[in-house]
Amino acid sequence: MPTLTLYDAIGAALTEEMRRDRHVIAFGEGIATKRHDLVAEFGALRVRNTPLAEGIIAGTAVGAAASGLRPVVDLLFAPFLCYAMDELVNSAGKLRYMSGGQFAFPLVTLAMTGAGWGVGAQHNHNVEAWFVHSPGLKVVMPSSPADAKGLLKAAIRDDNPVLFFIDIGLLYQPGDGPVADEVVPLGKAAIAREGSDVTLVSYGKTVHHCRQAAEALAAEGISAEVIDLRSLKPWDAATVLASVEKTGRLVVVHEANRLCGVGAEIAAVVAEEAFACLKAPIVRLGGPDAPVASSYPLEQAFVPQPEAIVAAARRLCRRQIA
Amino acid sequence: MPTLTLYDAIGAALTEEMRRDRHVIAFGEGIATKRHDLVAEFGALRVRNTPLAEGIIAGTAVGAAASGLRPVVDLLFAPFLCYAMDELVNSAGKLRYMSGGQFAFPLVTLAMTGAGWGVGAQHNHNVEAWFVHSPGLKVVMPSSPADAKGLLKAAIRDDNPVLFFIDIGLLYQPGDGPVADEVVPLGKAAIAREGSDVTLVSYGKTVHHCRQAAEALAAEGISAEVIDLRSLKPWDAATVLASVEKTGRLVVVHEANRLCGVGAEIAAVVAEEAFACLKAPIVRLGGPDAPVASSYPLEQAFVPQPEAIVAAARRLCRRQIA
Amino acid sequence: MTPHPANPHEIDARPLLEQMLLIRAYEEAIVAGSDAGTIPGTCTSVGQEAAAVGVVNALGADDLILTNHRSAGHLLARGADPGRLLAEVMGRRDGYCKGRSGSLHISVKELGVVLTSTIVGAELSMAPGVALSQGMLGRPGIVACFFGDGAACEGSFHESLNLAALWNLPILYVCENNHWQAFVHRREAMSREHVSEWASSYGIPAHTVDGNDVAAVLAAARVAAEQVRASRRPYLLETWTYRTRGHFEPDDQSYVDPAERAAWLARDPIARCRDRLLADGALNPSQAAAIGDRVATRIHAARAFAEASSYPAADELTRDVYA
Amino acid sequence: MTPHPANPHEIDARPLLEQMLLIRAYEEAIVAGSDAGTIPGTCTSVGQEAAAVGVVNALGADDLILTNHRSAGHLLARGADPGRLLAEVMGRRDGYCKGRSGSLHISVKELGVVLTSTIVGAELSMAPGVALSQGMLGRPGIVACFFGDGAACEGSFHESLNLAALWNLPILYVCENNHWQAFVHRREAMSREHVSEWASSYGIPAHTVDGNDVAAVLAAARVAAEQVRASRRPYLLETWTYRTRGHFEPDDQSYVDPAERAAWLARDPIARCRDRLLADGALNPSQAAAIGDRVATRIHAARAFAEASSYPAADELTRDVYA
Ligand SMILES: Cc1ncc(C[n+]2csc(CCOP(=O)(O)OP(=O)(O)O)c2C)c(N)n1
Ligand SMILES: Cc1ncc(C[n+]2csc(CCOP(=O)(O)OP(=O)(O)O)c2C)c(N)n1
Ligand SMILES: [Mg+2]
Ligand SMILES: [Mg+2]
Repeated sequence: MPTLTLYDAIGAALTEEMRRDRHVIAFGEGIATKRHDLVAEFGALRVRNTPLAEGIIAGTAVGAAASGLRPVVDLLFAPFLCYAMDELVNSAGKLRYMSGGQFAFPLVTLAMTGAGWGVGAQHNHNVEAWFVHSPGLKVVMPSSPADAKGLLKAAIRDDNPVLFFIDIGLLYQPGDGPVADEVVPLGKAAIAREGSDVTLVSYGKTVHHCRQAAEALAAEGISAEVIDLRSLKPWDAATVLASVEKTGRLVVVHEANRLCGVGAEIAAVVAEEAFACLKAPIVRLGGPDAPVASSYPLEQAFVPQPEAIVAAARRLCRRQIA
Repeated sequence: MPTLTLYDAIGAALTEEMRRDRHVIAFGEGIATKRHDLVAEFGALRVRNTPLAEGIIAGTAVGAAASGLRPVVDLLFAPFLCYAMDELVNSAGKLRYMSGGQFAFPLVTLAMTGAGWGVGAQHNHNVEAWFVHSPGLKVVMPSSPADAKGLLKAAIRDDNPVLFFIDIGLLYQPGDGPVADEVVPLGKAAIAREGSDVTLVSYGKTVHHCRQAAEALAAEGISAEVIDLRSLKPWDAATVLASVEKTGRLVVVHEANRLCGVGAEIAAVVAEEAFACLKAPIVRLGGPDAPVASSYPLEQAFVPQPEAIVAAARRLCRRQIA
Repeated sequence: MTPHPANPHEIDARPLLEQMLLIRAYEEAIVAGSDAGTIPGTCTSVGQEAAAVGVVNALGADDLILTNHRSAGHLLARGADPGRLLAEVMGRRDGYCKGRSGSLHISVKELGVVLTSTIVGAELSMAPGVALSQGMLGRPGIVACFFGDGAACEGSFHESLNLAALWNLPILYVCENNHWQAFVHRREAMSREHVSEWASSYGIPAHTVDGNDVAAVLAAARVAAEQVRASRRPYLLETWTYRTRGHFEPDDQSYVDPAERAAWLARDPIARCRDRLLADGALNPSQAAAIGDRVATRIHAARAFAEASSYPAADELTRDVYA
Repeated sequence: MTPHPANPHEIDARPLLEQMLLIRAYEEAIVAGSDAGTIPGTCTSVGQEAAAVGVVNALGADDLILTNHRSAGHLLARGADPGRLLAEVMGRRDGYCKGRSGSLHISVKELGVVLTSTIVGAELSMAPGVALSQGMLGRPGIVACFFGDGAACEGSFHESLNLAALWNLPILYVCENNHWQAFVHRREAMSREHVSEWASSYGIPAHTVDGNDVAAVLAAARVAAEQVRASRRPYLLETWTYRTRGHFEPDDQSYVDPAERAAWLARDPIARCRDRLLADGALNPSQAAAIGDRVATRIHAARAFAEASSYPAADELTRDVYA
């Protein structure tokens, strides 16, 4: 299998899907500059640079999606989505329902986020939960190049607007090459590691922190199951519940602010639907309620690290219910 | 005590605070038209109509707040906040931290939302959880005229940006008149009704649904405690936890989409911190993952109604833990 | 070569008059129902009928329309069924959007009225994408994007016009400058008198026309639409008109300058059109009465249709959210 | 009555040259550190020093500045300490923002550099509020808002200029048109050549100046600032310049037209200024060398200061989030 980065995987998915379907187009601030191989293959109309204006990029994607094209737009960094919220939330997310089903919005929005480049809170802000909370939108965030490729292919083929978040910290780390044409279905989690004592649920870069934690826990005799959500909406409640039914213990981990994050949703669903199986409190590890600092040590400290995951899992496994 | 509506209460709070502090100003699309009594008293510079452009309204508030004024801006309906997300989230919420504490942003944003007027999902979308999830912002949503007045006064005096959500359905319902000059501190919940068997936590109009449910439950011999959060960030975890420690059962209710809503946060905190006291699963009742329809029966069906709350509470109280 | 007369004097205004009367009667029925508490309030376009009818009649069947909250004129001039519209306003299942939209965001895809949004400025943000599809998928129609003077103050106006000019998108921007942005007069909101002044700075040809003269609007819109069709580039037409009722029913308009309103009421587009037709002899009083009767009959039937339509069932709450 | 000469020929450019050299040396130190992996990459303003220095030197101590990600010139010309700047870029506790900002959003309130944001267009959205405070609190200073040609494509440009014109806000808008919007050339992004063309349609006086001629920029900025001060109304000055390094270090600029870049390199603002001073006899080679030495010494000290500064402690993670 070839080795490629998540950045390459996105390029590969775009290439394959643009070959497969002439309705797929891509535009954004610099996408034609950065992905000139796409321009070379598909032409300057299907792969375009745009003015620096996220609102009209997203709005144009919404209009185009409703009328026959399948746009992929690169909005660069997640905080810039703030300029495109109306288009994504009020238009793409709602106009299908509000029109009685007259329109569909097959569009994909790419945005990077997360620690790794020390660029501060206006580039690094994990806002995926906003879109999980908003109706009519799907949300994915892969943790590997293979998943990135497969999920992007699925997202492009999906008839709904998909927010595709890219963890900056993973962008240039090489990984296993995905199989050509393999599609990773939206809404399906992956069991990254099997285990029986505690379930660690995560997505994005903290999946790797969970894996590392699981290894450390194994050395202590604690068997941790690691679930990589991959899709945040729809999210794979069945896989998570099945795991918690087995382990009785849950730690949810993500880089985004804990408050009303995806972890809150998972904890709440488990507290409702798998209550009887729980042997210990549900623990969430997430970013603090603070913007992310640019300074390297603070940026790193923002992200739940393996040690904290190990400590939380250990606490749960040692605890006896009163 | 005089009787006044929530709309009047907001006017009263603005009047008192503008009298108290000459730095308080108010602007927005039509605020000077609708609140001409404020213009009459404070002049056309302190109370102004603006162009129809939420981004610059919010941005101007941010700039003014950082440089000595205390703006209150009326952005009308919550979905219009989509046009002001950058200003609220990236500027107001982050620039204090990112600048090393050089600036403060004492500003208040008013926005209406919720069922009641049949105006559909582009006017009625409860997005308060977005701002709870975003750092640097405070969020309130009162359920009565008295709280609206007291919370708005506190919000205006607070040195942080406060998102003030107004439940449309409550706007013109008369209520007890608040005491002049009474301030309701941010971050303090109210126990709307005491009880011992189950805790019902809510905010906005569904607080009233919880009260009605509590009455119906009382008739069945179930004693429900009703907590009105009032502030969603900071939220009063101590009061909620103390109640759940007493009752052992929790139903969280709100109109906003369940997924990653404020209810998810509350459920998750309780599942972590009061786990040992829980006698039953935590139940969340919230809006579905759908835009709100304009059609009256669908609009009403979107909101958790007293009957559903009664049913959920009854289920929890009848249930024995295996 | 223009297929239609672009000279107002050569236009047969009789069908236009009938459309305007239909719009007026439809909105008056809503106002009456809203006063009576039987129909939800709406944003009416009373006083602006010529602006809608003139432009929509300049469009072809292939052309697409984006509109906003104040859309009755665009929809009816395009041929929408007043019964299905009223059913929509009343939240009934036979409405064009199954009752989910209500009055503020009615789209009728089968008539080419697409992606209506009540977010002021959203039509501007979506129009380029619709026009892009037209071009890339080889469809002949142009895109007419209706928006208000208020929408022109949103950032999306700037972003949209810049992109349309840059990408050569076939968009006929139609700004209905009705002097009001809800409860704010355009003077309190715009640094300029005319939205057309803003268009020119993108290199987009622009023109302001008397929006209360239906023949003048139609003529100007034909010129504009032909130019968009021929050049595949944007054009901005500003219809200078006035919202003579309130922003949203009910509205006592206590904030409106009575003299300004009176001056515009004296220029009512329907009265002007009818008086001119009668004066020209193109219409006689009994023909005028017959038009009035036809319109009344249609609105009556529309009300009956809408009232007979039931509310959506509870399972509609979450249907059509995802494709 | 202008307190300073507005005629470029009367301007003493020697201190301006020194400021430009300081900016260049500071950014070259960052580039070297970034290549070596010891300093994070930044958005340099190499090639644009005259645009920053010319405008900032036209401002008074009471005036406030809003800037963006490409701010080294504005900060240093305003008198910021290169050591504290470098400490900030390196994420150290002695940086102006305690290391939390890094290079992209450095504010220095004590120097009147407020609310720097790296969200392109955010400076435009915040400037009216800062100017409003100046007016309502009776402060004399005007507000200079620096932004790029890319920011001019954001909707906030339109909203900001419309409001500033409407509310008579004392804002000197300064568009540094450096031909690039990250990896996109302005030709691919703007329907017009000049941002100043857009300003005129709001009734805002606007002027484009050769941004690589520091004396010309200073002269034009004095005229502009005086006009804002006297009229209490906005003005837009466009400095026509070029980003001769990449968008963000490192950047191989493979996408840049070498001929265009070469033409602009030949117009390097520092070389032009120095050559003119030398030719005019206003500077002799040994004075020029002395300036170079002073600059080198300051940058050397700055680096030492920044490197000696420690990283913030872990408890800084959540400090200063709320007031
Ligand atoms: C983004 C947004 N802001 C505010 C509103 C509330 N609102 C609805 S219509 C309207 C006035 C719109 O003015 P204009 O664009 O001139 O259109 P008109 O109503 O005059 O036809 C306002 C403020 C809205 N729907 N969307
Ligand atoms: C809203 C937003 N979109 C995109 C970016 C990424 N970005 C940073 S600088 C830049 C280019 C800005 O161009 P311009 O405004 O001309 O300023 P310049 O960098 O040329 O000085 C871009 C696209 C951003 N920071 N913010
Ligand atoms: Mg209007
Ligand atoms: Mg630029």
